[in-house]
Amino acid sequence: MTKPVTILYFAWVRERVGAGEEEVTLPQGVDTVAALVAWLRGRSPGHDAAFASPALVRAAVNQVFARQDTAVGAGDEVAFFPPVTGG
Amino acid sequence: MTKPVTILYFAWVRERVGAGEEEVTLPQGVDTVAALVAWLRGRSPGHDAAFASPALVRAAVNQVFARQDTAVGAGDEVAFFPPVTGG
Amino acid sequence: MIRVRVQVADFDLKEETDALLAAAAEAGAVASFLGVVRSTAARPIAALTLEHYPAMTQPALEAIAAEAQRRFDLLGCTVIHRVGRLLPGARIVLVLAAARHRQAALDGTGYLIDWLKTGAPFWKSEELPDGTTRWVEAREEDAEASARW
Amino acid sequence: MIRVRVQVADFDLKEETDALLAAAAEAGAVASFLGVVRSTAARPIAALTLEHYPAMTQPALEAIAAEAQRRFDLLGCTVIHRVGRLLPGARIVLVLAAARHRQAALDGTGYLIDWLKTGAPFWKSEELPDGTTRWVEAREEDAEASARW
Repeated sequence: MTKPVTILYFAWVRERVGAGEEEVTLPQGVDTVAALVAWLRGRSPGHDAAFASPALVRAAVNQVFARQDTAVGAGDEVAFFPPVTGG
Repeated sequence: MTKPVTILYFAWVRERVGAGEEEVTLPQGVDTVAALVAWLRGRSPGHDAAFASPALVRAAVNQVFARQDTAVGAGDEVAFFPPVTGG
Repeated sequence: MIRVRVQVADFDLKEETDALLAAAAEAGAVASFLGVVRSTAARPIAALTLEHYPAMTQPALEAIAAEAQRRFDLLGCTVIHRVGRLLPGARIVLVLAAARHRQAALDGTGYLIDWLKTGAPFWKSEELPDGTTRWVEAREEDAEASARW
Repeated sequence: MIRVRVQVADFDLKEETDALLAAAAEAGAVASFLGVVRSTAARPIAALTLEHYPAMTQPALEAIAAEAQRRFDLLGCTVIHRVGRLLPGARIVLVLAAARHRQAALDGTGYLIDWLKTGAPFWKSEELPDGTTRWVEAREEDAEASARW
Protein backbone atom coordinates (compact mmCIF):
# COMPACT_ATOMS: atom_id res chain seq x y z
CA MET A 1 0.00 0.00 0.00
CA THR A 2 1.36 3.45 -0.97
CA LYS A 3 0.76 6.13 1.65
CA PRO A 4 -1.46 8.96 0.41
CA VAL A 5 -0.31 12.53 -0.14
CA THR A 6 -2.07 15.30 1.80
CA ILE A 7 -2.89 18.32 -0.35
CA LEU A 8 -3.72 21.66 1.29
CA TYR A 9 -5.15 24.74 -0.43
CA PHE A 10 -5.13 28.30 0.86
CA ALA A 11 -6.74 31.66 0.02
CA TRP A 12 -8.24 31.88 -3.48
CA VAL A 13 -6.71 28.58 -4.51
CA ARG A 14 -8.80 26.99 -1.74
CA GLU A 15 -11.89 28.87 -2.87
CA ARG A 16 -11.52 27.74 -6.47
CA VAL A 17 -10.84 24.11 -5.58
CA GLY A 18 -13.77 24.21 -3.17
CA ALA A 19 -11.92 22.48 -0.32
CA GLY A 20 -9.05 23.23 2.03
CA GLU A 21 -7.65 19.72 2.19
CA GLU A 22 -7.78 16.38 0.41
CA GLU A 23 -5.86 13.13 0.46
CA VAL A 24 -4.81 11.60 -2.83
CA THR A 25 -2.81 8.54 -3.88
CA LEU A 26 -0.37 9.54 -6.57
CA PRO A 27 -0.29 7.53 -9.78
CA GLN A 28 3.03 6.31 -11.14
CA GLY A 29 5.10 9.12 -12.65
CA VAL A 30 3.61 11.97 -10.60
CA ASP A 31 6.73 12.74 -8.59
CA THR A 32 7.29 16.52 -8.77
CA VAL A 33 5.26 19.62 -7.90
CA ALA A 34 4.78 20.35 -11.62
CA ALA A 35 3.54 16.81 -12.36
CA LEU A 36 1.22 16.95 -9.36
CA VAL A 37 -0.29 20.23 -10.57
CA ALA A 38 -0.91 18.79 -14.03
CA TRP A 39 -2.55 15.72 -12.52
CA LEU A 40 -4.66 17.71 -10.02
CA ARG A 41 -6.07 19.90 -12.84
CA GLY A 42 -7.86 16.85 -14.19
CA ARG A 43 -9.73 16.16 -10.94
CA SER A 44 -12.47 18.82 -11.32
CA PRO A 45 -13.26 22.10 -13.08
CA GLY A 46 -12.52 23.84 -9.77
CA HIS A 47 -9.04 22.32 -9.63
CA ASP A 48 -8.51 23.28 -13.24
CA ALA A 49 -9.54 26.90 -12.52
CA ALA A 50 -7.29 27.08 -9.46
CA PHE A 51 -4.23 26.22 -11.54
CA ALA A 52 -5.26 28.07 -14.70
CA SER A 53 -2.36 30.52 -14.25
CA PRO A 54 0.41 28.33 -12.84
CA ALA A 55 2.72 31.31 -12.34
CA LEU A 56 0.28 32.67 -9.74
CA VAL A 57 0.30 29.55 -7.59
CA ARG A 58 3.07 28.83 -5.11
CA ALA A 59 3.74 25.50 -3.40
CA ALA A 60 5.26 24.13 -0.22
CA VAL A 61 6.28 20.53 0.36
CA ASN A 62 6.32 19.44 3.99
CA GLN A 63 5.98 23.07 5.12
CA VAL A 64 8.93 24.35 3.11
CA PHE A 65 8.55 26.60 0.07
CA ALA A 66 9.03 24.47 -3.06
CA ARG A 67 9.72 24.91 -6.76
CA GLN A 68 8.10 23.29 -9.78
CA ASP A 69 10.79 20.60 -9.84
CA THR A 70 10.71 19.81 -6.12
CA ALA A 71 10.16 16.08 -5.52
CA VAL A 72 6.82 14.88 -4.18
CA GLY A 73 6.23 11.38 -2.81
CA ALA A 74 4.01 9.20 -0.67
CA GLY A 75 3.35 10.61 2.79
CA ASP A 76 4.23 14.19 1.89
CA GLU A 77 2.13 17.23 2.73
CA VAL A 78 1.89 19.53 -0.30
CA ALA A 79 0.29 22.96 -0.06
CA PHE A 80 -0.78 25.30 -2.87
CA PHE A 81 -1.49 28.98 -2.39
CA PRO A 82 -1.15 32.44 -3.98
CA PRO A 83 1.92 34.59 -3.31
CA VAL A 84 1.90 35.44 0.38
CA THR A 85 0.61 38.81 1.63
CA GLY A 86 1.30 38.88 5.34
CA GLY A 87 3.02 41.51 7.44
CA MET B 1 25.26 101.86 25.80
CA THR B 2 26.03 98.62 23.94
CA LYS B 3 23.87 95.68 25.02
CA PRO B 4 25.90 92.82 26.52
CA VAL B 5 26.32 89.40 24.94
CA THR B 6 25.18 86.37 26.94
CA ILE B 7 27.67 83.51 26.83
CA LEU B 8 26.58 79.98 27.78
CA TYR B 9 28.84 76.98 28.37
CA PHE B 10 27.84 73.31 28.40
CA ALA B 11 29.35 69.95 29.40
CA TRP B 12 33.13 69.94 29.80
CA VAL B 13 33.44 73.43 28.34
CA ARG B 14 31.31 74.62 31.27
CA GLU B 15 33.43 72.64 33.73
CA ARG B 16 36.68 74.11 32.44
CA VAL B 17 35.38 77.69 32.37
CA GLY B 18 33.95 77.15 35.84
CA ALA B 19 30.58 78.76 35.06
CA GLY B 20 27.56 78.00 32.93
CA GLU B 21 26.75 81.56 31.95
CA GLU B 22 28.24 85.01 31.88
CA GLU B 23 27.43 88.39 30.36
CA VAL B 24 30.15 90.28 28.55
CA THR B 25 30.38 93.52 26.63
CA LEU B 26 32.28 92.96 23.42
CA PRO B 27 35.18 95.25 22.61
CA GLN B 28 35.43 96.83 19.18
CA GLY B 29 36.43 94.26 16.49
CA VAL B 30 35.11 91.19 18.26
CA ASP B 31 32.33 90.46 15.77
CA THR B 32 32.59 86.76 14.88
CA VAL B 33 32.58 83.46 16.77
CA ALA B 34 36.31 83.04 16.08
CA ALA B 35 37.13 86.54 17.38
CA LEU B 36 34.96 85.96 20.45
CA VAL B 37 36.79 82.70 21.23
CA ALA B 38 40.17 84.42 20.95
CA TRP B 39 39.01 87.20 23.24
CA LEU B 40 37.37 84.85 25.80
CA ARG B 41 40.61 82.85 26.12
CA GLY B 42 42.24 85.89 27.73
CA ARG B 43 39.63 86.13 30.49
CA SER B 44 40.97 83.35 32.75
CA PRO B 45 43.11 80.21 32.72
CA GLY B 46 39.85 78.21 32.78
CA HIS B 47 38.58 79.95 29.66
CA ASP B 48 41.93 79.36 28.02
CA ALA B 49 41.80 75.64 28.87
CA ALA B 50 38.24 75.32 27.59
CA PHE B 51 39.25 76.57 24.16
CA ALA B 52 42.70 74.96 24.07
CA SER B 53 41.57 72.67 21.22
CA PRO B 54 39.28 74.92 19.19
CA ALA B 55 38.32 72.06 16.87
CA LEU B 56 36.65 70.30 19.81
CA VAL B 57 34.38 73.21 20.69
CA ARG B 58 31.16 73.90 18.82
CA ALA B 59 29.12 77.10 18.97
CA ALA B 60 25.56 78.28 18.57
CA VAL B 61 24.45 81.87 18.08
CA ASN B 62 20.91 82.64 19.20
CA GLN B 63 20.18 78.89 19.52
CA VAL B 64 21.32 78.02 15.99
CA PHE B 65 24.49 76.02 15.29
CA ALA B 66 27.16 78.45 14.13
CA ARG B 67 30.53 78.39 12.37
CA GLN B 68 33.77 80.18 13.18
CA ASP B 69 32.86 83.04 10.84
CA THR B 70 29.27 83.46 12.07
CA ALA B 71 28.63 87.08 13.10
CA VAL B 72 28.23 87.93 16.78
CA GLY B 73 26.88 91.22 18.04
CA ALA B 74 25.34 93.08 20.97
CA GLY B 75 22.32 91.29 22.50
CA ASP B 76 23.16 87.89 21.07
CA GLU B 77 23.18 84.64 23.03
CA VAL B 78 26.30 82.63 22.18
CA ALA B 79 26.77 79.07 23.45
CA PHE B 80 29.92 76.96 23.46
CA PHE B 81 29.93 73.17 23.93
CA PRO B 82 31.57 69.89 22.84
CA PRO B 83 30.18 67.92 19.90
CA VAL B 84 26.70 66.74 20.92
CA THR B 85 26.12 63.20 22.21
CA GLY B 86 22.37 62.83 22.60
CA GLY B 87 20.06 60.13 21.33
CA MET C 1 16.13 35.27 22.73
CA ILE C 2 13.72 34.71 19.87
CA ARG C 3 9.99 34.86 20.52
CA VAL C 4 7.54 34.16 17.72
CA ARG C 5 3.76 34.00 18.11
CA VAL C 6 0.80 33.65 15.76
CA GLN C 7 -2.41 34.55 17.52
CA VAL C 8 -5.96 35.83 17.21
CA ALA C 9 -5.61 38.07 20.26
CA ASP C 10 -4.22 41.59 20.29
CA PHE C 11 -0.81 42.30 21.84
CA ASP C 12 0.61 45.02 24.08
CA LEU C 13 3.57 46.97 22.77
CA LYS C 14 4.88 47.98 26.16
CA GLU C 15 4.64 44.49 27.67
CA GLU C 16 6.44 42.99 24.71
CA THR C 17 9.18 45.59 24.77
CA ASP C 18 9.69 45.17 28.50
CA ALA C 19 9.86 41.37 28.13
CA LEU C 20 12.37 41.64 25.31
CA LEU C 21 14.59 44.07 27.22
CA ALA C 22 14.41 41.95 30.38
CA ALA C 23 15.91 39.06 28.41
CA ALA C 24 18.41 41.15 26.42
CA ALA C 25 21.08 42.20 28.89
CA GLU C 26 23.46 44.83 27.51
CA ALA C 27 20.93 46.08 24.97
CA GLY C 28 21.17 49.78 24.17
CA ALA C 29 18.53 49.94 21.45
CA VAL C 30 15.15 48.46 20.59
CA ALA C 31 13.57 49.19 17.24
CA SER C 32 10.06 48.15 16.35
CA PHE C 33 7.59 47.94 13.53
CA LEU C 34 3.86 47.90 14.10
CA GLY C 35 1.47 47.25 11.21
CA VAL C 36 -2.18 48.30 11.49
CA VAL C 37 -5.23 47.68 9.32
CA ARG C 38 -5.47 50.61 6.96
CA SER C 39 -8.72 51.96 5.59
CA THR C 40 -8.56 55.19 3.62
CA ALA C 41 -11.11 57.62 2.26
CA ALA C 42 -9.97 56.71 -1.25
CA ARG C 43 -10.07 52.98 -0.60
CA PRO C 44 -12.22 52.18 2.43
CA ILE C 45 -12.46 48.66 3.78
CA ALA C 46 -14.80 47.24 6.40
CA ALA C 47 -12.43 44.55 7.66
CA LEU C 48 -9.33 42.53 6.84
CA THR C 49 -9.16 38.77 7.36
CA LEU C 50 -5.83 36.99 7.69
CA GLU C 51 -5.62 33.32 6.78
CA HIS C 52 -2.47 31.28 7.35
CA TYR C 53 -0.97 27.80 7.08
CA PRO C 54 -0.69 26.81 10.73
CA ALA C 55 1.78 23.93 10.40
CA MET C 56 4.15 26.10 8.39
CA THR C 57 3.73 29.57 9.90
CA GLN C 58 5.52 29.05 13.19
CA PRO C 59 8.62 27.37 11.69
CA ALA C 60 8.73 29.91 8.85
CA LEU C 61 8.66 32.82 11.31
CA GLU C 62 11.24 31.15 13.53
CA ALA C 63 13.57 30.68 10.58
CA ILE C 64 13.22 34.34 9.56
CA ALA C 65 13.81 35.49 13.15
CA ALA C 66 16.84 33.23 13.57
CA GLU C 67 18.37 34.59 10.38
CA ALA C 68 17.77 38.20 11.51
CA GLN C 69 19.31 37.42 14.89
CA ARG C 70 22.40 35.93 13.23
CA ARG C 71 22.88 38.58 10.56
CA PHE C 72 22.51 41.62 12.77
CA ASP C 73 23.89 40.09 15.97
CA LEU C 74 20.65 40.90 17.75
CA LEU C 75 20.36 40.35 21.48
CA GLY C 76 16.77 39.29 20.97
CA CYS C 77 13.78 39.70 18.70
CA THR C 78 10.03 39.28 18.86
CA VAL C 79 7.58 38.61 16.04
CA ILE C 80 3.83 38.56 16.70
CA HIS C 81 1.42 38.13 13.80
CA ARG C 82 -2.32 38.15 14.25
CA VAL C 83 -4.75 36.05 12.21
CA GLY C 84 -8.53 36.16 11.79
CA ARG C 85 -10.86 39.08 11.09
CA LEU C 86 -9.55 42.54 12.04
CA LEU C 87 -11.22 45.93 11.86
CA PRO C 88 -9.63 49.15 10.52
CA GLY C 89 -7.05 50.50 12.95
CA ALA C 90 -6.44 47.11 14.56
CA ARG C 91 -2.86 45.98 15.11
CA ILE C 92 -1.81 43.20 12.70
CA VAL C 93 1.85 42.60 13.25
CA LEU C 94 4.62 43.57 15.66
CA VAL C 95 8.34 43.19 15.14
CA LEU C 96 10.87 44.11 17.83
CA ALA C 97 14.64 43.88 17.60
CA ALA C 98 17.03 44.53 20.50
CA ALA C 99 20.71 45.18 19.89
CA ARG C 100 23.75 46.78 21.45
CA HIS C 101 23.61 49.71 19.04
CA ARG C 102 20.96 51.44 17.02
CA GLN C 103 21.85 50.48 13.46
CA ALA C 104 21.61 46.73 14.15
CA ALA C 105 18.23 47.21 15.84
CA LEU C 106 16.91 49.27 12.93
CA ASP C 107 18.29 46.93 10.27
CA GLY C 108 17.03 43.85 12.10
CA THR C 109 13.55 45.36 12.24
CA GLY C 110 13.57 46.23 8.54
CA TYR C 111 14.80 42.76 7.62
CA LEU C 112 12.15 41.05 9.75
CA ILE C 113 9.20 42.99 8.37
CA ASP C 114 10.42 42.73 4.77
CA TRP C 115 10.72 38.95 5.07
CA LEU C 116 7.45 38.57 6.96
CA LYS C 117 5.79 40.09 3.92
CA THR C 118 7.32 37.67 1.45
CA GLY C 119 8.47 34.60 3.36
CA ALA C 120 5.67 33.65 5.73
CA PRO C 121 2.42 31.90 4.72
CA PHE C 122 -0.22 34.55 5.41
CA TRP C 123 -2.92 35.76 3.05
CA LYS C 124 -5.05 38.85 3.43
CA SER C 125 -8.65 39.18 2.29
CA GLU C 126 -10.33 42.58 2.31
CA GLU C 127 -13.99 43.04 3.08
CA LEU C 128 -15.36 46.08 1.27
CA PRO C 129 -18.11 48.33 2.65
CA ASP C 130 -20.63 46.66 0.30
CA GLY C 131 -19.89 43.25 1.80
CA THR C 132 -17.91 41.83 -1.11
CA THR C 133 -14.45 40.43 -0.43
CA ARG C 134 -11.26 40.36 -2.45
CA TRP C 135 -7.86 38.82 -1.91
CA VAL C 136 -5.01 41.29 -1.52
CA GLU C 137 -2.46 40.83 -4.29
CA ALA C 138 1.23 40.43 -3.56
CA ARG C 139 3.24 43.49 -4.54
CA GLU C 140 6.32 43.30 -6.72
CA GLU C 141 8.01 45.92 -4.53
CA ASP C 142 7.68 43.66 -1.48
CA ALA C 143 9.67 40.96 -3.25
CA GLU C 144 12.28 43.56 -4.18
CA ALA C 145 12.43 44.83 -0.60
CA SER C 146 13.24 41.41 0.83
CA ALA C 147 15.62 40.58 -2.00
CA ARG C 148 17.82 43.60 -1.22
CA TRP C 149 18.97 42.17 2.14
CA MET D 1 1.19 65.84 13.83
CA ILE D 2 4.60 66.49 15.34
CA ARG D 3 5.09 66.02 19.06
CA VAL D 4 8.44 66.82 20.66
CA ARG D 5 9.17 66.70 24.38
CA VAL D 6 12.25 67.05 26.56
CA GLN D 7 11.57 65.78 30.05
CA VAL D 8 13.01 64.29 33.23
CA ALA D 9 10.13 61.82 33.57
CA ASP D 10 9.93 58.41 31.93
CA PHE D 11 7.48 57.79 29.06
CA ASP D 12 5.11 54.98 28.11
CA LEU D 13 5.63 53.35 24.73
CA LYS D 14 2.06 52.13 24.37
CA GLU D 15 0.48 55.45 25.35
CA GLU D 16 2.68 57.34 22.92
CA THR D 17 1.98 54.92 20.09
CA ASP D 18 -1.77 55.05 20.70
CA ALA D 19 -1.71 58.85 20.80
CA LEU D 20 0.26 59.01 17.55
CA LEU D 21 -2.05 56.57 15.77
CA ALA D 22 -5.16 58.38 17.05
CA ALA D 23 -3.91 61.53 15.32
CA ALA D 24 -2.61 59.80 12.17
CA ALA D 25 -5.68 58.71 10.24
CA GLU D 26 -4.90 56.39 7.33
CA ALA D 27 -1.64 55.20 8.91
CA GLY D 28 -0.71 51.61 8.12
CA ALA D 29 2.68 51.53 9.83
CA VAL D 30 4.39 52.84 12.93
CA ALA D 31 8.11 52.32 13.41
CA SER D 32 9.92 53.19 16.60
CA PHE D 33 13.32 53.49 18.15
CA LEU D 34 13.88 53.23 21.89
CA GLY D 35 17.29 53.98 23.37
CA VAL D 36 18.16 52.68 26.84
CA VAL D 37 21.11 53.29 29.19
CA ARG D 38 23.60 50.56 28.46
CA SER D 39 25.97 49.13 31.05
CA THR D 40 28.01 46.11 30.04
CA ALA D 41 30.22 43.65 31.86
CA ALA D 42 33.17 44.94 29.84
CA ARG D 43 32.32 48.59 30.47
CA PRO D 44 30.01 48.96 33.45
CA ILE D 45 28.56 52.32 34.37
CA ALA D 46 26.66 53.35 37.49
CA ALA D 47 24.58 56.07 35.83
CA LEU D 48 24.31 58.34 32.83
CA THR D 49 23.52 62.06 33.16
CA LEU D 50 22.11 64.01 30.24
CA GLU D 51 22.68 67.75 30.12
CA HIS D 52 21.08 69.94 27.47
CA TYR D 53 20.66 73.53 26.28
CA PRO D 54 17.04 74.21 27.14
CA ALA D 55 16.42 77.25 24.96
CA MET D 56 17.79 75.44 21.91
CA THR D 57 16.71 71.83 22.44
CA GLN D 58 13.01 72.16 21.73
CA PRO D 59 13.40 74.19 18.50
CA ALA D 60 16.25 71.91 17.34
CA LEU D 61 14.14 68.80 17.85
CA GLU D 62 11.14 70.43 16.19
CA ALA D 63 13.22 71.33 13.16
CA ILE D 64 14.55 67.76 12.87
CA ALA D 65 11.04 66.32 13.24
CA ALA D 66 9.58 68.74 10.68
CA GLU D 67 12.27 67.77 8.17
CA ALA D 68 11.60 64.04 8.75
CA GLN D 69 7.87 64.61 8.31
CA ARG D 70 8.43 66.46 5.04
CA ARG D 71 11.02 64.08 3.57
CA PHE D 72 9.23 60.84 4.27
CA ASP D 73 5.67 62.18 4.02
CA LEU D 74 4.99 60.99 7.56
CA LEU D 75 1.46 61.18 8.95
CA GLY D 76 2.94 62.03 12.33
CA CYS D 77 6.02 61.63 14.48
CA THR D 78 6.95 61.78 18.14
CA VAL D 79 10.31 62.53 19.73
CA ILE D 80 10.79 62.27 23.49
CA HIS D 81 14.23 62.81 25.00
CA ARG D 82 14.90 62.51 28.70
CA VAL D 83 17.43 64.61 30.61
CA GLY D 84 18.95 64.27 34.08
CA ARG D 85 20.48 61.28 35.83
CA LEU D 86 19.43 57.85 34.54
CA LEU D 87 20.32 54.37 35.77
CA PRO D 88 21.34 51.40 33.58
CA GLY D 89 18.35 50.00 31.71
CA ALA D 90 16.43 53.29 31.91
CA ARG D 91 14.77 54.60 28.75
CA ILE D 92 16.57 57.65 27.31
CA VAL D 93 14.92 58.46 24.02
CA LEU D 94 11.88 57.45 22.00
CA VAL D 95 11.25 58.12 18.33
CA LEU D 96 8.00 57.12 16.62
CA ALA D 97 7.09 57.63 12.96
CA ALA D 98 3.67 56.88 11.47
CA ALA D 99 3.21 56.54 7.73
CA ARG D 100 0.93 55.01 5.14
CA HIS D 101 3.47 52.31 4.31
CA ARG D 102 6.29 50.59 6.11
CA GLN D 103 9.36 51.94 4.33
CA ALA D 104 8.52 55.57 5.08
CA ALA D 105 7.93 54.73 8.75
CA LEU D 106 11.25 52.85 8.99
CA ASP D 107 13.22 55.51 7.11
CA GLY D 108 11.62 58.30 9.12
CA THR D 109 12.62 56.58 12.34
CA GLY D 110 16.20 56.04 11.17
CA TYR D 111 16.49 59.66 10.05
CA LEU D 112 15.13 60.98 13.34
CA ILE D 113 17.45 58.99 15.59
CA ASP D 114 20.51 59.66 13.40
CA TRP D 115 19.87 63.40 13.55
CA LEU D 116 19.01 63.39 17.24
CA LYS D 117 22.51 62.05 17.81
CA THR D 118 24.24 64.79 15.85
CA GLY D 119 21.88 67.75 15.59
CA ALA D 120 20.38 68.29 19.03
CA PRO D 121 22.18 69.91 22.00
CA PHE D 122 22.47 67.01 24.46
CA TRP D 123 25.61 65.85 26.25
CA LYS D 124 26.08 62.59 28.12
CA SER D 125 28.23 62.14 31.17
CA GLU D 126 28.93 58.64 32.48
CA GLU D 127 29.30 57.87 36.15
CA LEU D 128 31.64 54.91 36.66
CA PRO D 129 31.27 52.39 39.48
CA ASP D 130 34.15 54.07 41.34
CA GLY D 131 32.25 57.39 41.37
CA THR D 132 34.36 59.19 38.78
CA THR D 133 32.61 60.75 35.80
CA ARG D 134 33.59 61.21 32.19
CA TRP D 135 31.98 62.93 29.24
CA VAL D 136 30.95 60.63 26.42
CA GLU D 137 32.80 61.52 23.25
CA ALA D 138 30.99 62.10 19.97
CA ARG D 139 31.55 59.28 17.49
CA GLU D 140 32.68 59.88 13.94
CA GLU D 141 30.29 57.19 12.73
CA ASP D 142 27.32 59.14 14.12
CA ALA D 143 28.25 62.12 11.97
CA GLU D 144 28.54 59.80 8.98
CA ALA D 145 25.17 58.21 9.75
CA SER D 146 23.33 61.52 9.70
CA ALA D 147 25.28 62.78 6.69
CA ARG D 148 24.10 59.86 4.53
CA TRP D 149 20.46 61.04 4.54
